[in-house]
Amino acid sequence: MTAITDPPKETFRLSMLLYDTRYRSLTIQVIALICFMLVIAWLVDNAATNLAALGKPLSFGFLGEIAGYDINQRLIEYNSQMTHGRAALVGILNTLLVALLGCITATIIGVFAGVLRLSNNWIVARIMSVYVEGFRNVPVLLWIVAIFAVVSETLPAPRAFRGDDATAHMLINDSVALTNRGFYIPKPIFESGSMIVVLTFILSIVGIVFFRKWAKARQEATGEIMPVGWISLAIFFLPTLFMFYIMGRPIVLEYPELAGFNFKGGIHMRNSLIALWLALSLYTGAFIAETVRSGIQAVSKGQTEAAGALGLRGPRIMRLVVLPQAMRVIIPPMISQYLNLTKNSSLAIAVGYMDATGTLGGITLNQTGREMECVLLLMLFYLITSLAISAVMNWYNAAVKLKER
Amino acid sequence: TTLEDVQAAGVLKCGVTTGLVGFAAPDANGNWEGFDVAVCRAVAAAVLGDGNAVEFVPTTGKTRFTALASGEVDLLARNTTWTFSRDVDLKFTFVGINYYDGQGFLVRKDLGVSSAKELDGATVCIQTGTTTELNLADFFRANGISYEPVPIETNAEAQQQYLSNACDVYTTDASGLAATRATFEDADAHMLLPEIISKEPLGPLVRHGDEQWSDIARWTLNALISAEELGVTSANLSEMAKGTNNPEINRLMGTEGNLGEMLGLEADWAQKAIGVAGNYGEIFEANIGESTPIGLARGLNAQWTQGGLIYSPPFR
Amino acid sequence: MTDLATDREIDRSQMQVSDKVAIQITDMNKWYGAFHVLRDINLTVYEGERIVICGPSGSGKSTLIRCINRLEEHQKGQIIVDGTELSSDLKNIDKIRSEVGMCFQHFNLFPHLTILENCTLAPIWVRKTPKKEAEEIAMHFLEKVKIPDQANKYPGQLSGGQQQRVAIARSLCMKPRIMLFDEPTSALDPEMIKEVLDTMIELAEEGMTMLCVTHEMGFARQVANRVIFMDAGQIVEQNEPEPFFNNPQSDRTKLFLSQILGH
Amino acid sequence: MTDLATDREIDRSQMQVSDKVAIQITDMNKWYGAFHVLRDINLTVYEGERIVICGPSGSGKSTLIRCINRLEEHQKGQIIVDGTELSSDLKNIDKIRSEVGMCFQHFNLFPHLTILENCTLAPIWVRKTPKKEAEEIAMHFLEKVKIPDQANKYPGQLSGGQQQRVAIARSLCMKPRIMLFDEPTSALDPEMIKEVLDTMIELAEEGMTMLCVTHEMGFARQVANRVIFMDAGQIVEQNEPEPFFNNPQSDRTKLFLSQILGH
Amino acid sequence: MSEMDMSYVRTEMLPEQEPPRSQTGAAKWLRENLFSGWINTILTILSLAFIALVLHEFLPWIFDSTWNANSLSECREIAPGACWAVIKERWPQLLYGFYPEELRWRVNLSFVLMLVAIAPVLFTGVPRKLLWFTAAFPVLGYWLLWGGSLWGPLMALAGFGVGAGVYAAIRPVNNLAALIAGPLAVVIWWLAAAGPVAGLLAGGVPLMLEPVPSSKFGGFSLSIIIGVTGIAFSLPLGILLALGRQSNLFIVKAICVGFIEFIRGVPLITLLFVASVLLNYFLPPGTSFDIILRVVIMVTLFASAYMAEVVRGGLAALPRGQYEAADALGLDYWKAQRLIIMPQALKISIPNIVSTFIGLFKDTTLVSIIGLLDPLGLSTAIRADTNWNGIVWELYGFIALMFFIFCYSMSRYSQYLERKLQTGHR
Ligand SMILES: Nc1ncnc2c1ncn2[C@@H]1O[C@H](COP(=O)(O)OP(=O)(O)OP(=O)(O)O)[C@@H](O)[C@H]1O
Ligand SMILES: Nc1ncnc2c1ncn2[C@@H]1O[C@H](COP(=O)(O)OP(=O)(O)OP(=O)(O)O)[C@@H](O)[C@H]1O
Ligand SMILES: [Mg+2]
Ligand SMILES: [Mg+2]
Repeated sequence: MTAITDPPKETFRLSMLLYDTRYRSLTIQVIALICFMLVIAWLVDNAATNLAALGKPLSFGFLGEIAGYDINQRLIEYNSQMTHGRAALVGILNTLLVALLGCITATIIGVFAGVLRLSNNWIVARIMSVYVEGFRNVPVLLWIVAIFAVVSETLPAPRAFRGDDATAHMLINDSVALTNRGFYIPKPIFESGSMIVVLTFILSIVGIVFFRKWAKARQEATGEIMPVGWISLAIFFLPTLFMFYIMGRPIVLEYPELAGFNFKGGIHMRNSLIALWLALSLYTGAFIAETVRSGIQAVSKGQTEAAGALGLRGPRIMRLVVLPQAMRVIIPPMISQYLNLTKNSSLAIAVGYMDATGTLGGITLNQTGREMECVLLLMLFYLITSLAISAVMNWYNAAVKLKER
Repeated sequence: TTLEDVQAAGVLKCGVTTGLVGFAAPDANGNWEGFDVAVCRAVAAAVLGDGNAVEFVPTTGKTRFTALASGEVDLLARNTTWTFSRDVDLKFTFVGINYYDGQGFLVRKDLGVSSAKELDGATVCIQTGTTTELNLADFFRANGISYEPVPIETNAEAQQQYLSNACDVYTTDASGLAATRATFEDADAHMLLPEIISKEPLGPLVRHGDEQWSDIARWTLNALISAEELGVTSANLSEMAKGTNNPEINRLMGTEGNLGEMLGLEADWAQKAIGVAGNYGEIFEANIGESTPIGLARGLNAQWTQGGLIYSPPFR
Repeated sequence: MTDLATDREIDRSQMQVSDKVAIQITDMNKWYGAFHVLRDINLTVYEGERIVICGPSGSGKSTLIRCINRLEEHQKGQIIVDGTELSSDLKNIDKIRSEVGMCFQHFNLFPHLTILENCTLAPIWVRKTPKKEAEEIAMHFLEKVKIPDQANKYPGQLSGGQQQRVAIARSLCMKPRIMLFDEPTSALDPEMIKEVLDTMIELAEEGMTMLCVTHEMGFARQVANRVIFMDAGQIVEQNEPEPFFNNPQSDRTKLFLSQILGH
Repeated sequence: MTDLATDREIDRSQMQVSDKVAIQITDMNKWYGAFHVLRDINLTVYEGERIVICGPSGSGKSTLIRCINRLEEHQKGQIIVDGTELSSDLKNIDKIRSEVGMCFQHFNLFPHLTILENCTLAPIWVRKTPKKEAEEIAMHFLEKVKIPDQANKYPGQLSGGQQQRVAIARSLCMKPRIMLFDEPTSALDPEMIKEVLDTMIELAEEGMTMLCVTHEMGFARQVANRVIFMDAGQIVEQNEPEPFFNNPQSDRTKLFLSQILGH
Repeated sequence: MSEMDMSYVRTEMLPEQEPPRSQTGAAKWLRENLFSGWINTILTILSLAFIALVLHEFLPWIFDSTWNANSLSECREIAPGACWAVIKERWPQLLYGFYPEELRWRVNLSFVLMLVAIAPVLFTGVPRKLLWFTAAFPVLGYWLLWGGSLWGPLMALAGFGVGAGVYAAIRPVNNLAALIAGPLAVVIWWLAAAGPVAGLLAGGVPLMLEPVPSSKFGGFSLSIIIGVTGIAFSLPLGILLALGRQSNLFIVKAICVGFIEFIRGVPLITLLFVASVLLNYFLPPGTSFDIILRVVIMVTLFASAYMAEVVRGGLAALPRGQYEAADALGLDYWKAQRLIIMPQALKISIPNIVSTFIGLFKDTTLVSIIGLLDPLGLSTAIRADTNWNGIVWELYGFIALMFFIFCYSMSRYSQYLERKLQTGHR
């Protein structure tokens, strides 16, 4: 046996920075950091120099200046004498509005189309394939402008509703007007006493929650299964309706009426909103349809068969076995579709919908010439929105992860 | 300097709109045509001797100033309103005015409106990215009436919205309105309201800081205007170039004096500029004048001698 | 073939076959499109019988089993289960399905539910058993298949053999009178096959009526009181295990047995 | 346990053990996070030795093997391979890796390369051997593992046993002085196990220093000149095969052997 | 029970029978696919009505149309339907932009060559040698499209060769120095030497093509140029980002994650705003470069973030054993990546890369918002022509159709690949 001598203790040598795994990673990171900082510093320095040369150093003071332009759709109080900051806020809210509406309808459309695409009705399945492929393979911007054009060209103008020989008529008992300037729908006006009705409504919702809990407990105890859906539906409507009549109909609808150039009263959903909403929903819906289809297909046929063999029936198999499994597959890509929809809503600019890109990144940018600040703020807003949505997604993913060995 | 850069490149980079009837649009062969385009070509001819040595850069309302400031274009001829802040704050030099415009309103005749003040509650299509929104807001505010603004990015879209009756009124510069109206199938069913709610002097502009370059642009434009005033047309240009007994024409043609040299150009620079498409009046007539489908009358844009505002400082 | 089950003493006398008919199939035919999968099947199964079905791949064994609880539809002939005829009447189908349990080759457990929930799902929603009671029943059968301690795990956390035993327990929770098995062991490793076969043998001992598609000949010898050999969609031969294995009549059966046993 | 290797006469006298140290492990400790996987490992391997490591699952056998060629980092103690200490110095690591070959349980062949390319990859890129020469070497070793005719196929086209033999050949192409095997046969079917063990026995005969984690006790008996038993991250017992199997000292070893042999 | 004789042997086999009527033929198909149950029947009738309605609306418009006219008003006089004359007059523009007519063969040629260049990437049957052509194609394509001297782009490419040469030369002496000198040499070459050398060489052998300025580019060729360069250049960048994201070096990982999440978190349009109005601010005063180039840079950055995620997916699909085997054989990190990991990871990722490309190609329409004349931008310009003022559907329809054909065939291709990989892999 040869004796093993201790190897000499190492002293630090420069080459260890490169060859010693312990220092090597440190070296690389420090170099990366330095390079990164240098690049950032270079960019910032250039920007500062350039902006200074143009005489407009980075400053967000313009947000406090008078905007001077009007915005047609505003969810909060706004007029042309308010500030650019306020205008940006109006735009941001408009973005969130169309994103929210879009996500809801895209989900509905997508789920329908996805399920119908799996339908055993050949024609329906084919129509849905055409819809899905058609929308997925044509740019969304084209859809937005095209649908905008459809809405404004095919629907009648308000003037067509006028006079005795009107060529267009309002729908549903003269309460809804579909015009090429948008849709006018009745608006609820809350009069005195309406609080009670609203309260009843809220209570019914609470009631539904409790009823469901009770029904579940009862089922667990006695095994009896109640028609929870129908009863919930009844609780949802009946007490409120009852209260509504008891209180002497305190909520009245303000109907849109033709006055002057336009309809007045009611809620006006502008055609830019409608076109954008529709285009985004249909476009994203096509993607969601694919997600839904593959999600349902991901649940193997054996699961349905096993449930059937146990004696479960169609809708219950869907609710208890297929959907819970499909959801895990469907939800994550669906949320990233929501993300895409939100980002695509920035194309509102093509149809004059005054979202964040239209106000902050559009007119404000043009009027003030503050490109740097406006674009930065715009990016920041979208970034925060996206991160918030992905946070929800990550949370969901973690929550439903299948347990495996 | 810009002049040297342009001469070295052999081509003038000129910013225009992405498409506005009569002012700038590409034809089927990709040749740009229009009133603004003619200014670009004239400057190119003056500087490079060739009216086709222009690279047209389509710009939007948002990108136009950046394009000019960053040197992406050497000259911006994109019906841009000369305002204080653009001149002073954004640091551009407007070299003159090639079209006196003002914001107007286009409506259908059967709307039964004869004045903009009767537009209470109307839906108004606006082309964004210009001074239009501000003027509009001010006008309606000042008159205490309400309106519903519909902002649209491009003229083509706005026109479509107006025609399909999605808005009652279309507002933009009156020249644009007239041009748009002219292309309607039933142009007679539409009219411009009498109110012009703003001054919109449109002109080409260059960057601050290169006086030689701004002088070239300014005096090329002036040469076109003077040519009309002095009766120099594309038809009689070669004749005039031989020399006349009007010393101002001679100076313009470069047969007398050394104006070209002072600009750093050749003596016949103005001749070449005028040679591209004729004088100001000819350009006007060819692109937007009454003989074209656009059919704009000279109006304010007539020579000062004809009661208009078009006026060139003397060449001397 | 593995003969893993043979180390266990089976008390055949326990397994009583009554003369009540459990399943009666008469002249049943089935087509997939133009393909004739099952031809003139005639089969009577008495209560308490344990029938093993074997035959080459594609001979229609699975299809036959699946027709019995209407996972597939037959086009001609009659299937009567426990006195109820299988037709497209939904009520009959429901009735039959709650009386017939089925185990699949790939277990088909519900991965999003725990073992216990897998077992209580059908009793709660089909039989309308109160939850507590359903859980007790489930635990009872889980004990029977020897995995009560896994009750709160998810299927993904179990081995294949354990999963198949859960699948059996899940079917048993519906207290079926007839159990169908479609190659319950063919997706399993040898050690796990033994676990599952043991469980099935126990069931057989208790007198459960069973139809089992399997190639475990050891199991067939040990528990079946009839072996059915199918080929090309027909029942070619049936007999008690001993004569079936030792003295097959049909040439096809001989060929099949020589392949499967000689291997 | 399969004893597939025993039908071959081994000439043990051929397998010479020198007194030069190949691997010296002193007081080595390793943690995964807070989990102490290897505790105070002391092991000296002489050149030409064939060592079999066994022990219950999770006892740290793989981890020990992987520490020797630095696929895992140890936190305390010393590992000296062929006179070079394993430290975080990249040069030493490179040196050791080119002297130590390793075979994995799942072969880990590169599926996008042919068998020949798999074998020549490291010689060409690490040893900078000319391609032609590398191919000659590769063919030599492929012949040795008896699959020269598969050289131009892709790993996916080979059976498990063939793949494992390719993996061995691939390691040999780097002309390592020490070979490490981590359960090389446990992912294989019984017939294939034999092929691979035969190859390993041949290697052993040629005097290759080998460390092998395996539960093939027949193999251990036949070729090992030392068997090491590990449990809970420690070396519990080591001895020559005969005394190890026939007369284990520690209770844990006895328990383990009874399970693994009696089963 | 034993008294019952259960034994039974079939003596002769039953023949296969014709299925009952209800099991075959059109009737069965109709019943199963269209009229199985009343819900289905209603759906079928509704669908048929819908199809009839759509066809009734569109067929006359599409076919009662005019192909020969010089302006919209002329069209309207001839036929009430679509005015395809605009397409007939403007399709070269929609395809090539303002690219000079007599030079369009260069665009065609470069697209054909592009197909040749991507063939070895997409199809495994193509000889591997073609990959060299793929590597050289960016230079060739650039030269064909923009014209000018071939030496410029060639010298830029040569920079990599110079870098590699310097690295190889110094490496035997000192590894550290080589690592620094290599990249440095590339930069120095590009900044100082490439131009003059190119000039010198051009003096000798001109290799000139008539230059075409960026402003002449437009239409679908512009979309394809932006899309293809975006993808091509984002691939290496995406690989680096993906590796960075997987790396255990904290700072590198943080930078990569930050970059990827930032890009994926903002809409492309804001990045295009950056390209059109901000990018110049971030460069040294006085630099100004082509808007198309700027857009391509932003699009490349945009695509690279998505590409990084795609590649990461491919990396995640690789078993750990591959890394370990590479390690055990003594391959270093970069060699392992290049020889073992990337070839496999990229192959798995190809379907997703194709999907990313489709998305990117569709997104190129957004450049119309910043004033580039892609097909959609051109449609605005065409409508500004006095002759075609007011035309809408014909242009949109044509553009949509072109995009559909392109994207649909790509997506079919990627589905085919996915299927092929599913069965063919391992
Ligand atoms: N849904 C179906 N559509 C058409 N043909 C089918 C269908 N299911 C099964 N078949 C065919 O019917 C025949 C019988 O199938 P079955 O699954 O009953 O065979 P099997 O005897 O169970 O075979 P294995 O031992 O392989 O499970 C096979 O030829 C099969 O291809
Ligand atoms: N990357 C890791 N991180 C944390 N713990 C690990 C890791 N790898 C292995 N372990 C743990 O270290 C212990 C020893 O693992 P090792 O793989 O060495 O066991 P083994 O003896 O090879 O077992 P087997 O016979 O199952 O292969 C085990 O408890 C294992 O759970
Ligand atoms: Mg079967
Ligand atoms: Mg191990």
